[in-house]
Amino acid sequence: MKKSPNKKIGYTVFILAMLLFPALANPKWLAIGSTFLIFSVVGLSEDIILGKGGMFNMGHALFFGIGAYTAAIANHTFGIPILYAIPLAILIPALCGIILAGPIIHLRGDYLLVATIGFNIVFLQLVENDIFGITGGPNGIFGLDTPTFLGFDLASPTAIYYLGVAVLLLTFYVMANLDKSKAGRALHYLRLDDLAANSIGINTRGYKIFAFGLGAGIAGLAGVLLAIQYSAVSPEAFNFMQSVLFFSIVLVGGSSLPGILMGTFVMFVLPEIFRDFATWRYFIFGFAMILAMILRPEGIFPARFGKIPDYFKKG
Amino acid sequence: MDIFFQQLVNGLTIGSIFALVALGYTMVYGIMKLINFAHGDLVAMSAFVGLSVYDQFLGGTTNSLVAVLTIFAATGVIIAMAGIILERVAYRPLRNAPRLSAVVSALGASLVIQNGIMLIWGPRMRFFPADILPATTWNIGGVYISFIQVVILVVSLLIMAGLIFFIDKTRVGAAIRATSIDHDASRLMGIDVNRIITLIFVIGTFLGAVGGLFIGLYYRGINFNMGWNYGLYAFVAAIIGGIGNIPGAMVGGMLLGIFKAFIAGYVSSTWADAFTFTLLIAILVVRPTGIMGERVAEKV
Amino acid sequence: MNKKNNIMFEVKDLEVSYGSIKAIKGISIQVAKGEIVTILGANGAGKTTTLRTISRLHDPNAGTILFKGEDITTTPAHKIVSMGISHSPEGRRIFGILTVEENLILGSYSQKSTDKKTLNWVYDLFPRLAERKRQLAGTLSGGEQQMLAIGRALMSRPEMLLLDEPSLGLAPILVKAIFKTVKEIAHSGVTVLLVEQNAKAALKLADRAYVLEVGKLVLSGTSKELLASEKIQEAYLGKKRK
Amino acid sequence: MNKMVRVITAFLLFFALSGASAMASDTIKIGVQAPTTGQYANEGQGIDQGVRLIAEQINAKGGILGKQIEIFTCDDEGTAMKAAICAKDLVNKGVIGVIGSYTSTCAEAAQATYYRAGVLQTTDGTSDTLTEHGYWTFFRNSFPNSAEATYTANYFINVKKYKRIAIVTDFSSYSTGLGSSVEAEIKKLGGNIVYQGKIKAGAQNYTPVLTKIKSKHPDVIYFSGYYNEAGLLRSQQMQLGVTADFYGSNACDNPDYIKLAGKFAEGSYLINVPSPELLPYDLAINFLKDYRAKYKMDPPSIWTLLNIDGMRAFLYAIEQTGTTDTKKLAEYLHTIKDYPGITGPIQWAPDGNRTGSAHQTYEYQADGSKKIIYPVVK
Repeated sequence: MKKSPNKKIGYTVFILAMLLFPALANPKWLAIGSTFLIFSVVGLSEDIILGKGGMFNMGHALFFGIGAYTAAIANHTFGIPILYAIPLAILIPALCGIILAGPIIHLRGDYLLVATIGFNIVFLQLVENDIFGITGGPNGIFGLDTPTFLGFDLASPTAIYYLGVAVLLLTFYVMANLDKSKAGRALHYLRLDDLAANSIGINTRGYKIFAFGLGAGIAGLAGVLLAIQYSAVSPEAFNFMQSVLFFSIVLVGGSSLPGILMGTFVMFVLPEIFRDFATWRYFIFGFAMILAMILRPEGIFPARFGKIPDYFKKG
Repeated sequence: MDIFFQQLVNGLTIGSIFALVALGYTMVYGIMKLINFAHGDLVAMSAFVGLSVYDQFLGGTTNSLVAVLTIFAATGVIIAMAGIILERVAYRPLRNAPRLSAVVSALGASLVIQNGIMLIWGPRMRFFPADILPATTWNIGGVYISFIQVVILVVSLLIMAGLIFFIDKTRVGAAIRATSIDHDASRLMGIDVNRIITLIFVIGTFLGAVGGLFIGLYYRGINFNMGWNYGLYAFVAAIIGGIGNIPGAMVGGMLLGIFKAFIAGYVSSTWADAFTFTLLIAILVVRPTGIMGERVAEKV
Repeated sequence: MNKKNNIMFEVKDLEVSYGSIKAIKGISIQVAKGEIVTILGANGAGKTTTLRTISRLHDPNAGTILFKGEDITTTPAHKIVSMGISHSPEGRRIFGILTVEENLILGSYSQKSTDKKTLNWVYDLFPRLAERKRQLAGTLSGGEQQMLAIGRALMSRPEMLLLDEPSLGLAPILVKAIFKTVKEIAHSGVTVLLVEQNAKAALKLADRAYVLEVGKLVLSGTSKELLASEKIQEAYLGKKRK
Repeated sequence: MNKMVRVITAFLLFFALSGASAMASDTIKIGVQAPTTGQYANEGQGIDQGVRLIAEQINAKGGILGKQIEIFTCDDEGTAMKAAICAKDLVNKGVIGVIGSYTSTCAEAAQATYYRAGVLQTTDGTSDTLTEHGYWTFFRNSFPNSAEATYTANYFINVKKYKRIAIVTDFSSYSTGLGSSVEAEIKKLGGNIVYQGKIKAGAQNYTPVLTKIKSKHPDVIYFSGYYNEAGLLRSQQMQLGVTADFYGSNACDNPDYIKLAGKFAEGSYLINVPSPELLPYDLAINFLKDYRAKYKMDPPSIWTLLNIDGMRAFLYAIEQTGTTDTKKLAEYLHTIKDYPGITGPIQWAPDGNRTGSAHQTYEYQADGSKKIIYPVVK
């Protein structure tokens, strides 16, 4: 990806704004800002599967949840400090992504969508039934240890915010490298035309599973942040509706870095801003989703690598 | 053994409702390749509309065939109109957009309808009066079958038989099948594809409305957010039967109802959802196009 | 151009684009009643787009389409067939999971009911279809599917038939048979506008021809003239320059 | 200009605008954390309305310590994550005490935040886990599940002498918590449990579970869960010809239960602390009268009144100590004895549990009213 000077300025201003934000915001908005960062990371990881890989994954909260629960269980049941649990909370979701994607990856669009919804629902029931007595059942796990790092309380609102910034930047970095890598190009081709990609010798199945694994791992990392932010995990934070949210973030925003950030802003922060409208909020929000898709069917900031002819995108 | 048959009756009753709702999904998918996520919410809405029709115009009328028919007719018309509006507003403008945009639009429409129900009828559970239909229950060798269960089964089967006849044996039915295979080729035959799509939404939402009213009459308590639940299960039923496949949706609905009843009855109610969705995934892995095969044209 | 005074169908200055790509850059075509006219050109020349635009599956950017003196440029696609233009599309586009007869009956959807006489006429033209009328169309062989596509288009009793690449992917013997039937159809009074890559066969069949290259008309004339033209021989008939 | 820059400007504007709203003012701020929308909207709105009624009455008399009471309501929608956000939101608004939430799950999800901020919390949540943390900010205004479980088990085994007991719960923390406590207590007394299973709240169709239960021939079905499911279970139970007695736990106590169960409500039972209309105290009678006058309806259930009692105790402590320092208020609250509440005398154990128990068993009558059948009123 070539960066125009404008784009460079854009990213610099954005990163500066992100860094300065805690100075401006009151605690409530700082908390929302942190969740915004976490959801952006999840949105980006969903983009690897849905946007870049072209696989209709509507169960992404599953991997987010596995990451959060891994960290929570490691801390709560086994007494491992949350920060040390991070590698596990990336590896386990990534493995789950690879194992679960294996048998369903050949499914066409909507069938894959339904299968991933299915995984999400099965996961939720496992957690709600307190499987192995470690998930805390319907309540979830409360009162996780607050991690400290070099003497800083990482669960303080400002610390969790900057932790979010760090993870978001890390994810940016991973995504930028992915775009340049062989895997990124392979994903690009196979999304354009699966059969053609296969016939020119791209191992489509392997790369699709890779995309699931990578996306799941990043989502797992974001899950740890959520667990730290709330000092708690709870089943309904990872239910199917949450997967719908991540799915919509990618599509409303568009499959690009600014797109995902915009998508997260529109799908998560705006409803928080209009919280006071309580009962009307989601009614209007639904209309906004329809309108957004009619006006910008490819998202607010669509992907811009290469021109994709229209006839590729249907079906 | 009576327990077995009781579970069968339970399963067939809820299965009929799943089947009615699944037909709406499968028909819309067949024609537009779109998962109409708002369908379940229209089903929920029909229960509320039906209740309002009863309260406003028929208050106190009980056990009357006329009253019941009025509820079904009025609700059917209102919900079918809502279906037409849904298609015009949320789906038609996206007909040529990428597939996933329409999915998001459908999710948005679902939010609109669900919260619209809440704004109009409130967030509390509402109740169908118990005496719209006779509360008769028969005990056949230890198997309890209520009047409403018989009504649900018989009416559902009649409606589905009628639908199959319409689709398979009439000119318009053939046009519907043709449109679900190939829009452009259908246009070349002189078929007004927009009109067929509108017709599909009318039929699909009408069937959903019948399902929604059955939910209200059978379970009596209705909630603004109950549509998702029925929608999801009905959609699973449509997938099991092979999406786009009309008899498949019916069989899928019935099978899902019976499967859920037997799982809850013989295995574990605690794990019912996990079993259901594991079964769904297993079916997809083994037979990616559902057990009866999909009726959707391959991409050309 | 003996029938020129009797123009039935006319395309004037047609321009069509897909997104930002211009597929047709201003072409004009005339067809007289009873004629067989063919449009020749390589892959991507815009032949199919021209036919699809006539059937209104595509919107033109500019230009007019006249049929029997009536402007049909903005007529919706599903009304074109009842005006007398029927289109057997590229790739046949038969309804694979419907039976052969159901396909044919759909061909007469624009009529209020299916005319038995027309059905028998189509079965006479293509006896193979009669043998297989209860079979699912998807199970037919390529040649049979092509017959079905043409037969289906005839079911609406069209005055003009648009034929898109009927020879595509067929064995030479089948191509011959199909073209023979097309001639028969034309003799029965149906005007034919044929799009073909198989220039030799098409020119033998047609009265006149147009040649398209990347969206532009480069040549037109009677079949005889074109068959004799060196350019055509070189580009489309595979003959080396001497 | 780059699009990115425009996006950022928009971000900053939004945050800046929403930032500067929290200002110090001279009121006593009380938060309400309740599910005013969603599945339990009915109960959540009851709590909110009740709290606002009390605040209005006190403000009309000149407030407390010369200050007016200001109420902030946050809708937790009955979900734990929303509750966590609500907790932060209310703390940021500067409340000194929070009334709510209705469900144990939401109360628990918010608990740690209130504790860290030193904000008092009073909830009707009955889950035993609520008091396990020993937060000094926490005051339960209802009686814990363990108390109800002991009562229920004793009543089933020693009074009714049931031989075959079926226990049904849903997936919520309240329901599974109470269900397993009852199960443990029954086993302790040597009772025989023939079935236990979970139903999914909101699923409506419970006939498969009930048919399974039928095959176990229980003489009693106990459901620890919420009123909607209880009503459906009861009516489907009767339609299936299952003749066992039906008992609902405290959260089944809601008029909607009767509407759903219809004519089958008659003869079913409920175990709970007294319902509003059965409270003998003048305070209760007056409160109900005022509530009716203002809102033209009855409070949805006893839970509204229990929460109101929590609020009244908080205000009483402020009045008595003359301070809004929550640490001092908490200390004072732990010392009060037999403070006259709407729902009976109030005192708190050091862990925040309301001590005592007032559980009773009711039988629904044909007219939808409830009759106390145990303990026998003298």
